[in-house]
Amino acid sequence: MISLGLIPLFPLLGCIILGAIAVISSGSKKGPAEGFVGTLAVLFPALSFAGVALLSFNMPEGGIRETLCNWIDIPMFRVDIGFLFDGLSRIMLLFVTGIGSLIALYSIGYMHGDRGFARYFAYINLFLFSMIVLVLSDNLLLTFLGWEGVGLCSYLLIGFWNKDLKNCQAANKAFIVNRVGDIGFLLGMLFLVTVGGSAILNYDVLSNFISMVINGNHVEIVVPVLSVAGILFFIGCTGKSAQIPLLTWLPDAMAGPTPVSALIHAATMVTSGVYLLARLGSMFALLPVVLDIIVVVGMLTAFWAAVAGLFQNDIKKVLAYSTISQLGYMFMASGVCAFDASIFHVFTHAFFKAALFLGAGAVIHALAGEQDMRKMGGLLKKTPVTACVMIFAFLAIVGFPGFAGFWSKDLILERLFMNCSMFIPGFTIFGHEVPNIPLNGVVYAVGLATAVITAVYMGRLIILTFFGSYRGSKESEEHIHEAPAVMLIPMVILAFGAVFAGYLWADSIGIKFFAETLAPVVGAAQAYNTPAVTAHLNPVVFAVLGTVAALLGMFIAYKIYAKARIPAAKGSSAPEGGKATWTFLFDSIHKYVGIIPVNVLAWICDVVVDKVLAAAQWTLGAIATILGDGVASFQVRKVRVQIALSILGLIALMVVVLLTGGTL
Amino acid sequence: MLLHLLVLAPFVAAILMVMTSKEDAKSSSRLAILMGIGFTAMSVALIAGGSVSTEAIEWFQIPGCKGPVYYYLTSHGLASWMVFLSSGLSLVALISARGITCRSYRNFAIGIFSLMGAMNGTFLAADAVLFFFFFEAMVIPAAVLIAGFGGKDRMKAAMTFAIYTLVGSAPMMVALWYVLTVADNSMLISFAVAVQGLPEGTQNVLLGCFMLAFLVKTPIFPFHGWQAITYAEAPAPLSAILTGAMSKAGVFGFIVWVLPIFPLSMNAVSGMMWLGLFTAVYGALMALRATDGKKLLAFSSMGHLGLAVAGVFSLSEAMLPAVLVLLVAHGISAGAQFYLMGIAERMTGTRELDQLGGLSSKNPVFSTLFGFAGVMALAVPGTAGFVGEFSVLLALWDMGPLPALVAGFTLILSAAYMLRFIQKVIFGKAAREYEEGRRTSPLEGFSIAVMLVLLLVFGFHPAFITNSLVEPEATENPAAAQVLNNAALNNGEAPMTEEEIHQLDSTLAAAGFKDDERASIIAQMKGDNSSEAVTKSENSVKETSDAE
Amino acid sequence: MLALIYFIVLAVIAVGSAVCVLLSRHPLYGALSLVVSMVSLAGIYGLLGSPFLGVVQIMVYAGAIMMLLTFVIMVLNGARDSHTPMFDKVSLFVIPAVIVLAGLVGFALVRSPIAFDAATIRGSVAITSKTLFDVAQTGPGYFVLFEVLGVLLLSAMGAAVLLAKKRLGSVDSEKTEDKH
Amino acid sequence: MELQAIYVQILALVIFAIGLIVAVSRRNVFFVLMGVELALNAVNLSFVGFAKTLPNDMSIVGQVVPLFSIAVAAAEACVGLAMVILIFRNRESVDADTYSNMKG
Repeated sequence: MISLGLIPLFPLLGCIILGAIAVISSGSKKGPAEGFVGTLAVLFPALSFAGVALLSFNMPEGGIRETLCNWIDIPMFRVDIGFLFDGLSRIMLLFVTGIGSLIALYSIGYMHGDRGFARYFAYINLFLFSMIVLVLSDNLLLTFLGWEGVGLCSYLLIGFWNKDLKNCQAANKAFIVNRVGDIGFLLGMLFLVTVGGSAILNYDVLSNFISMVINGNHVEIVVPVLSVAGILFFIGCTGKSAQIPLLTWLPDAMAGPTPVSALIHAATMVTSGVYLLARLGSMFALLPVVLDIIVVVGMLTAFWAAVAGLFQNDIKKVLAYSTISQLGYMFMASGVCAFDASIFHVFTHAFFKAALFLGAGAVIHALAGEQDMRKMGGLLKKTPVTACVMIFAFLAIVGFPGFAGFWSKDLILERLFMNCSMFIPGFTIFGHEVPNIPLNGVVYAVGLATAVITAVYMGRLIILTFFGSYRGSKESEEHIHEAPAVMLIPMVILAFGAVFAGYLWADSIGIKFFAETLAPVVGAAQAYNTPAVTAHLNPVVFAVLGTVAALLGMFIAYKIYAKARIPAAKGSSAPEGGKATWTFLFDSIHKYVGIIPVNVLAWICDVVVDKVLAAAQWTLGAIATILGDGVASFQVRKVRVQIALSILGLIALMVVVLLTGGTL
Repeated sequence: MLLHLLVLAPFVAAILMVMTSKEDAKSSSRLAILMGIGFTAMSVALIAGGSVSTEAIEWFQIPGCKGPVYYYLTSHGLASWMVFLSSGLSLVALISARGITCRSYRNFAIGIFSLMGAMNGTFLAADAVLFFFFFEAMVIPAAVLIAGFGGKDRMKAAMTFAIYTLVGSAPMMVALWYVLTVADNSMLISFAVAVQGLPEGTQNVLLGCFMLAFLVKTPIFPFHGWQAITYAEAPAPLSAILTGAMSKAGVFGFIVWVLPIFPLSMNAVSGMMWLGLFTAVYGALMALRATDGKKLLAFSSMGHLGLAVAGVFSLSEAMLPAVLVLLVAHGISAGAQFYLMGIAERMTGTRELDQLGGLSSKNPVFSTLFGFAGVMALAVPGTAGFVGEFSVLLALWDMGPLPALVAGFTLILSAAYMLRFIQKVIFGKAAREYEEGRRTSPLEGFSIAVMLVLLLVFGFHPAFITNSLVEPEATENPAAAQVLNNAALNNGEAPMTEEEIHQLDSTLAAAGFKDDERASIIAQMKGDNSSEAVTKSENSVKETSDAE
Repeated sequence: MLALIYFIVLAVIAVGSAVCVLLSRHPLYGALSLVVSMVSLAGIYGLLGSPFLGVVQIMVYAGAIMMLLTFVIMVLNGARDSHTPMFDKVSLFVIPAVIVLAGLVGFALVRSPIAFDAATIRGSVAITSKTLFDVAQTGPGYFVLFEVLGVLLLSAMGAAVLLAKKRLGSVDSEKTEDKH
Repeated sequence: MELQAIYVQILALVIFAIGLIVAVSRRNVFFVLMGVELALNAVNLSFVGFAKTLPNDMSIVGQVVPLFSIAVAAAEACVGLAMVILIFRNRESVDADTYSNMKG
């Protein structure tokens, strides 16, 4: 059995070696040999994946725990560096390292000829290290290390092409917005520490603590503090997983290389919020208020982002909003304590969204950097493999029966209806007693509507990109080519995943492998919350409704976009008018709530307070100088006169001494 | 012996440098760097060796005071790390200065060595007058170096710096003198005992005088007027030392001299904490608007040190390790950033952020270091900065969620300005054409890389730092036990004379007793009517020593 | 009685030659008068019972210092000063002021009860040197002071050589400009 | 009539006064120096005079201190004359009133 410490160690080694290569080769004209660097870059994630796979097959029931060493040890606070490998981290690790390796492979083709080839892979390896630490750690503080680490790598990779300041600004935005969330995470940890000392940051201790609370009927006592902690953790999750209100960074993050968008901003990093909720599931299960907030936020995010996805012209932006929307689904599921369903959706989403992004990357690659969908079209014949991959992934994301997305999304919608216990409290109006109005139907309906919109905007993407006729310039048409094999292989593998990943938990045909894996971790939390709808409903009803929604959306997309004349692309691919208002709604909120007040404060400090202080200081100085000048003017030019004057002073002193008899 | 060497040998080194050739910068720099390495090695040995003290040597007698002034050095975890910072940063400064001031390297090295000696003295002095002596002595070489090697406005900067800091500590001198006339001698304990005996109004005035000196040195809002211009105009290696080691003298003073001596009211404590937090926010906001790279770093330092001061006055149990880690982390990372900014200035000839940019494509090695250092300053987990800031947050949490929230806010702001800084300096395209100056030399790059790696090491294993604060149990020490027995025998007899008490005190100190323990033992020995005051002082001393 | 007579004689010579210093026009004459005054003061030291001090006074003051002074006066040819008046407005103010001051101090002195002590020690060479150098008896204070003085004299000599060697930079350049 | 301690002090006072007058009222820098020396001598005399009013070991102090003061005076004269030479070379004048470089 290999040590758990090895799994993050491999990418870390890779990062160090590749970083060293990048720095050493930076002086030379040609750059390092791409074959060598590429091999190293794929080797380390692949080794790590192999390690995870090996561990997965031999995992004992309760998981593997391993404490490496002590990390921080100060009075009142002690945290170890330790790893926990259980059902949840197993699944996360498998797809993180697996997809990570695939995307590293894909990147060899995508980044071919880039000056920062080695640097790019150093970052990718660093990212994988952080992500592995995030999901493998056995305590919150170490998770936080990974949490900020992935944020840092995201920053580095968004701003990878740093000659363009726009990319840098997008990167800065991503990091700062994430920082806001991270502070929530940090303060959440502090709240937890007040409840149970630093040991409670360990996940095992935490869940023991929670079960102790439940068994001892102390729930009412701890819930207020835990609720605050829960909300703070949730703020952290909204930052990392791009939920309302901290979602503005994700669309901008598309400035990075496309494989990065696939790996970090679709498949892995952004789902760490969902992971954290599942990890802390036992705690969240106690906090109905927080759960309701999560549902509402997830619902609003899913719907808002789906609509925003309709308005985008940039192929990557569509996928970005789609990601936000799908993350909204996952949060909704978490909000009704369906943590296994949310992780399942994370899992399937990772496949189909990564496939979509890589496909988009291949398209962009084929079109020499063109990202505006209005200038594409008819690529089905020119790049058939890419098109097939994307169409499979498309079917998966809209929830076409049998594809991966169908199983997971269906499960989430079902759980939403069954478990959502939100209600409007009963009230009295005109003497009538109105009973509690349950809201599970509303939540379910919004989820379903979002599924329809998802099918519409994804259908639009596929139609605009692959069908119709090519709308770009003539000379660019001749250069269109299929991607090299090194890029196609990962795409095809991911497309397989997009089709078949759902069969790990196909409720309708009785496969529950996924649920069983997760049960030891999140089972207790899910059992704590009783379903709102106790009547038994046939799951087939939900499946049919979901299928109808998908088909309806695809039909609408076909009706609108297949025949419509596409407006000629003018300049920027950004949406305009009302579409822009909707898209940049949260950007403007951030601007008025965050950026402008801080700038005004900074202005006050700089221009008012500091100048006033400086003036005060210089006034004091000036007074001293003036006084000094005044005294200096007593100084007569002739030395002798001065001595004469001092003799006079002596006389005066003498007289005083004599008059007082020396007793003064 | 090590203590004497660390304090006095830098001055000897400065004299040695006087004898080297003025023109031949190469050979004199080699000598200087070798000596710098020696001092750094000694400071590491000091950390490894744990707490030690020298014999208390009578130095001189101030007329009107009861006891003499001692030349008495002692090291504890906090002090030895500060000494490490001052020696290590001086070493890097000596290395880095080869590129910046080759004109009269010798004079620069003389200044750096005397500054290092004064700083080491400040951190190691166990006698109040000795401490004050070195505290003031630090200013002079620094001001001379600024005036000699600074930027365009160097004379103004040097004057502002010297006058501001000297005026700031002038009240402290008066207070010191006043306490000396009351106290038995100039040691910490007798100070504490003496101050406890004074009426409350006097105590407050004295406290204010002490505070002012440290507030100016740190600097804390509103006494930061000297800082931006000084750090900006000083040569970059010196700025690094100023922020990395010298400004720590302020925080050090709060911990070692203010907290044990003065019984602080709750209002004063929370007031200072909020002042520190306000400084943290203020520094961050000012850094957001700064247009000069070095000024940005100056305000960033101010913010971090504000956070450290807030941490000190949280008076939490975790305060001392938290603040120590924060100080060490900030010392190294801010130092590295100043050096890097100095290199950027050397290469491009400007430090205006709008005029910089595009270095990442022109000079990748430099930019890698620069970006790395920036990331370190962001307090990303895994770096020492994170451990420091997180534990300070933890300490602040003792005072309630609001201070921690404000501290968290400063973390967000620090991310904002630091990213802007990185972007402006190394990303994008060069804002203007310029003749490229000397690039990073391998030795420079290596030394800065070592600093950054140190930050990582401390980030993953902060026990290197925090363990130095854990003292071995005093009673296990046989020598100490014997002293205690002797003292117990002596107890029934006539009250001890001042000399005897002093002897006892230094023996106890040598045996590894902490200040408050010594104070209480001596109070027992005296058996006079001041015992009540002593117990009071014990309580106030306790907070700090507990944290130790 | 005899002592008083000697004292009066010496005092008159000392004061008289001091007045000569005040009134002489040429510094060389002033210097010679000063030597006379110092020698007579040396006599008074001897009269008071400090013969060693008197001898040192003659050797160092009247000998070395005044020799140096006269030498410099002759080298610089200080007689060139003849056109500036001996006294001016300041002098008219200073002389009465100093006299008043001296009067006041003298008034205070006269009222103070001081008298010679019979048990006083004669400051012979043996006693003085014992005081200075017998560290075991009188402690290291005088000895250290003595050594410090030696260093002081040495450094004064060095400083004098350095000073007398070079010109003032600024004035120098002014002058060279004038010449051109 | 015996020699009284006060006579010595009066003599010292008179010589001091004359020295002061010489130092301040004469403009020739050599006279200034000589006046200072005269005043110093007077102070030495005063020292010895007072020493003789003390008994035993205490009296020796007053006889040793003038020794040091003479030595210091020698150093002072040495440096002072060097400065006079330096200034004279630059100013071509021994008039103390023309020396006003140091005026701020």
